[in-house]
Amino acid sequence: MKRTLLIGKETHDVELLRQDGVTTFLWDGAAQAVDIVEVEPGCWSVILGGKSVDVRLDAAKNPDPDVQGFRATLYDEPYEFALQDPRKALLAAAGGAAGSGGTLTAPMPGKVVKLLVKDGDLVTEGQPLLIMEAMKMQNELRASSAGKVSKITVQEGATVETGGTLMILVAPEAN
Amino acid sequence: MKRTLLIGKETHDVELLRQDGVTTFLWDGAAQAVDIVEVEPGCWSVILGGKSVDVRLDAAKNPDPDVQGFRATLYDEPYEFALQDPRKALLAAAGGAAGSGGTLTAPMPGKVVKLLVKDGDLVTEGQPLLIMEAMKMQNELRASSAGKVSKITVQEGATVETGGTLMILVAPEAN
Amino acid sequence: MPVTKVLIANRGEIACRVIRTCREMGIPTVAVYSDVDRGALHVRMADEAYCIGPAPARESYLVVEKILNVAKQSGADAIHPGYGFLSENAEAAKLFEANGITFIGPRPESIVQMGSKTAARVVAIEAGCPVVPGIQETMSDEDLLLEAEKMGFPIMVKAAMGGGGKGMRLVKNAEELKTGLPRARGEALSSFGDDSVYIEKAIIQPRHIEIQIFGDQHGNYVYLWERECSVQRRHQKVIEEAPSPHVTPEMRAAMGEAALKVARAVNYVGAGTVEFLADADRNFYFLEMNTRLQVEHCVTEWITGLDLVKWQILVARGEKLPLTQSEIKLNGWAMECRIYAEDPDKNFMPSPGKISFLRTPSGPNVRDDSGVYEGSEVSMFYDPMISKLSTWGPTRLEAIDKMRTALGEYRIGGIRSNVAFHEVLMQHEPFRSGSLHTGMLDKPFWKKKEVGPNLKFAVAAAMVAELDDEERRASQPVGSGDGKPDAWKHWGKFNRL
Amino acid sequence: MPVTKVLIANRGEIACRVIRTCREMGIPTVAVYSDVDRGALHVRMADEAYCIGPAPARESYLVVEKILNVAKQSGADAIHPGYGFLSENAEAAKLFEANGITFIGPRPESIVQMGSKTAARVVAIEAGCPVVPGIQETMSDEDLLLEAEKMGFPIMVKAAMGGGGKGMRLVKNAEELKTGLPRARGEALSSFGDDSVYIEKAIIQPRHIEIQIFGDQHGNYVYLWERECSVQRRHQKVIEEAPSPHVTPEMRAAMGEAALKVARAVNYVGAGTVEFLADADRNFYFLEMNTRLQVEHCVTEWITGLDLVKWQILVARGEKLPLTQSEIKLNGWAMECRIYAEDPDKNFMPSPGKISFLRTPSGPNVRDDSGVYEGSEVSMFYDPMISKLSTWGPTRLEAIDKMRTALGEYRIGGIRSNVAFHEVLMQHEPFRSGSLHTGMLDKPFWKKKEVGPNLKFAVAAAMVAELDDEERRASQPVGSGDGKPDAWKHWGKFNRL
Repeated sequence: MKRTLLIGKETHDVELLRQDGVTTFLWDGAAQAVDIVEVEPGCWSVILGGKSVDVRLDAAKNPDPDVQGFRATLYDEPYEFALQDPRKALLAAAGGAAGSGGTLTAPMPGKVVKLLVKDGDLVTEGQPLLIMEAMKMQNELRASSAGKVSKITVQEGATVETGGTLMILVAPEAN
Repeated sequence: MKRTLLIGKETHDVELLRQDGVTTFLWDGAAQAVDIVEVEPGCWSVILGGKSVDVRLDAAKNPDPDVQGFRATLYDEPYEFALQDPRKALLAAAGGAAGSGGTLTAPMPGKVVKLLVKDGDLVTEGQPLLIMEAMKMQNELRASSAGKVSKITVQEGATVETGGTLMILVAPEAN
Repeated sequence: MPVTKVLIANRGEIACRVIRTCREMGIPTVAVYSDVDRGALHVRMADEAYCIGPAPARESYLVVEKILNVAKQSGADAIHPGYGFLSENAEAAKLFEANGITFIGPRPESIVQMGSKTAARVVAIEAGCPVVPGIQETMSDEDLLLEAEKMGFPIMVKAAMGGGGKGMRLVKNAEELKTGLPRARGEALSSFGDDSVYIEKAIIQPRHIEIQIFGDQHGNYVYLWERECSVQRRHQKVIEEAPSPHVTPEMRAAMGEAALKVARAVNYVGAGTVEFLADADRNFYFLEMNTRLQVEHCVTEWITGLDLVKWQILVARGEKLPLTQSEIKLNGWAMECRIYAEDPDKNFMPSPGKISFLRTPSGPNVRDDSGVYEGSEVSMFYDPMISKLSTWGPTRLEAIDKMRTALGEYRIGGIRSNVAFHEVLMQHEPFRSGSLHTGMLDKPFWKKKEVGPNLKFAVAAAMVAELDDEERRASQPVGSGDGKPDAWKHWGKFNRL
Repeated sequence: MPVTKVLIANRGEIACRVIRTCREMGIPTVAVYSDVDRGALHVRMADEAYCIGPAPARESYLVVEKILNVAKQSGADAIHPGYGFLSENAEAAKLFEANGITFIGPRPESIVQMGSKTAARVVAIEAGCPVVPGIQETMSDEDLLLEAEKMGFPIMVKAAMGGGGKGMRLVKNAEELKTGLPRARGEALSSFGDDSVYIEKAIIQPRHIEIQIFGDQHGNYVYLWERECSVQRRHQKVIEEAPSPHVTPEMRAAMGEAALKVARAVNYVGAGTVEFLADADRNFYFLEMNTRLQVEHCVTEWITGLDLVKWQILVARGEKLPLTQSEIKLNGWAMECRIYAEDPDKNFMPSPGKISFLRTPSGPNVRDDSGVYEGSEVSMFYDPMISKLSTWGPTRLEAIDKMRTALGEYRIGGIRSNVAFHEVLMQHEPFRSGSLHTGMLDKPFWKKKEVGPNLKFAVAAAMVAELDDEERRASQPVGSGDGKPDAWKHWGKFNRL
């Protein structure tokens, strides 16, 4: 099955053909023989042109439900790759992309130690918004751009998970 | 659920009761609190009376299909334990046990290098019957008791799996 | 005093480390654990294990009475505190001893004398050991500001009862001091239960070099050479090595003797570390004394061939130090990388979670001191250090290249770790040349490796193969399988038809 | 000669071992593999990997032309043969050199001179090195019988081209010799492609002690002390250590000098081992010379702090030996246990199969040289050794107790291993006291540990919990799960309703 590969802003057409014990990988139309074996659950040993590469795949959440995301780990460094069924890509292109709001989310699980702003405050880029504690280290979370605090969704002392919403900022123009 | 534990020739009635977060193990009617957690797939950490024991369970084939066999590994040594549903045990006791014949089976995968006897030969206990090679070592397989070779089921050069039948011996009386 | 059954009042890698030596010596071990640590490696490794309460350390690992009760219940006659937690708690040590239980550590009085950094400075000055210019006592924010102005910026703010870099920060001007003090006090309070801080003149591009010392109950002392721990981030040691590339034989002897002066001044018994700052001219200044085993003791073990935990137990038993100063070897070079559950791509934020995959390096001259296993949880409640990887080589560069190789074999899945960061560091020229200072990581140099075309190709092929396999399986009716259980295919949950 | 890319003409742990040193030295590596080894660890670790044919070694790892072709194809300019396979094949070494590829091993002439054990005896005798009384040449079964009668039983039958104990047997009388000769020839043929055997007078309760030597291309020689390998089963080494508890400093120097006499006599270059038998009176007799790296080189690495694979590469490059005799250290004591896939409960029969679970020990002074991983297959086609576990201690007993502790952490599932057997050995009094001889394992002393009531109780509880969980899951409708995939429950297949 043909798929579209997304690596950052790159896209490539890819397809794996298995025939008569030979596996061929098509990359934007160019064919190359690969020898590919799942050696451990989620761990693939790939030999191509003699090079031996060990790839570990972890599923990664992709904001687009039609895109299959994987976090590939190469020598203990993760890289995000995503694959898309090209038919779905066409459909997706027809719709509009929702703009992402200024939501401050928790970068790790931890405890909210102190809120440094309150609802309605105007904040400048880089201004500290709240202090989180995890593993005995206190970390300041700062505003990524100027804006207005539209809603604070946590209280001091609250325990939050990774990705949990902490507060919502709106652009000053939206005021 | 109550079960019967078989360890070699020992049998015990055992049952695990989980109630209100407390786990109690019944062993021949005597109750003891245990803290038991599956820490890795098939690996259980058991704490009883303060002692911490790591148990790894591998399913083991039991000749009786009504008996659930496990090979428990304690500090890298395997021990065979089996559990039986007591209702089934009653049924089984009503039937007759089949006598096991003098079948010589392969103790490991390997190649039959040489047959040292032929159909109809009378053999004495400990007499070498054939030579198998595995991993470059040649091993003699010997008769566990005196008897007559009733059927040889492999040829020289054949590759066999663990447990594969090599030859069948009958008791001399059966002659 | 007998040491026939040891309770380890700690968790993680150091608890496992102590268990290993006890097992080697034939001494049974008792673990304690908080609710979230029920499945932790130290619980599984120990002969006995007892729960001591909820996850927060102050409700479990820091509750002296609970530890004492477990010791009594299990019949342990000695307690090894590891590092952190109760290791420098003189009251705990006193209580254990009062109950007839040997505390494997220094006498409580020594802990007290060295426990307050300001008091320790006074001891060092009186013992004739050089110290960094600074104040001798804790004070209010206002007084600290006045003293700082007198001393001149930059200055260091430090927790009086602290250690391990927590609550410590470099402050370049009065404004920073004002905003930094409350935060430093907050961290000090939450980490050490005491919000006292003090200030010292900051040394420019200092090197952190420390001396491992040992004393016994018979007045004998030795120093087991130095360790350099200058590679730090946020005042936390990241890489340690022994010996130090900065130290000459003369400086080594001078530092060793200075360290023993401090140890003798407090009648020190057991393993201790005297920390110094050194400048480019090889002047060195007493910083503090850690009255416990250090995280980085492994590198000293590599170059001396000694087991420091074993020595701690021998000394606690009342035996004499096994060797005299002239019998102690300095053989080759050792490196240690602290493997943290943290995300180099997100400014090294902690990355707790379940370790879904773990392969640790081995082979010649590689040592991994781990507190985790595949399937275990890195909890947000404790330190994010999951392992210490150490290597040895005849020379410094050989130890570094061995470390680079070992890091390349390390695989940790499910959470992020700093393994790849360490790999980059091992190839960082200032590090390789030995030009270390405590601020060397302040300017970020970490950059993810580029994925070349071949690697992209390989990853893409693996991804496509994985999805093709999944879809093939999903399109087969349930139970029609090839006898191969789908069980181990942990991707199943991502099937989308 | 340049060594800029190394092809490793081997598999298993030794291939991984060589890859590690190459990586440390920054040298890219090329693996070769047979069909069944596609997923083997060495294939995954190497930078490049090429298939060289079907599983049987004589159709893959032993086919010189295939190896040569891969070297040419990949641009490798050096070949490391490991041990076994082509490591002592002079023709292969010649062919590689003729094609401009450096053979990381001795000159082909040295291999030839030492390759026939009978010829090697002559060299040793002429060089002034003591030898075991025996015949100097191979002969027919009839002539061997006559010679044996003259020499007097017991005698040893050995493969002329052999090594590693294969084809070797102790024979107590003429009858045993008659029945044993065909089998010895058969094994010799299948292992070494040559059925020549010879006989030697058997030494009673001999100790196997060997000297590690090194030579360079400039005529320099050193010996890296001895190893004792007396703990054997079926003439296969099971445990090795360095130094030997039997060897005094005088004996060490005498053996070292005797070994160098043999090395010099054949202008030896690279790593080699001169094996001796020693009797209770510390007489020693030349046995053979192994013209390659030995399995047990790790224990020498522990006590000298040297990397023997690195030295091999340096010497192959034409460099001088890095150290002179007086610079070589002998530091502490090292033990090595060979971890085999074999079943101690079935007379140590090989136990090939899939390794379903694997946890290897680590911590201070523990080294595991493994060629496998969790999920890999131990094939029936090759040697059943899956790993070498080695430990170090300042003294012999400390190294033994460290080994006991490390073995206690080793977990291998899916196949049987001899880990528990080694654990028993580490507590076996004759072993601990150092009273070793090559027949010490002939009388079986291995006995499985008894399972006490507490352990029985714990195992039973785990089993019941496992079955209860399974039945609970089985009784739930499919898809009603708690979000936790059943995937990882590898017991699922044993569900019975």
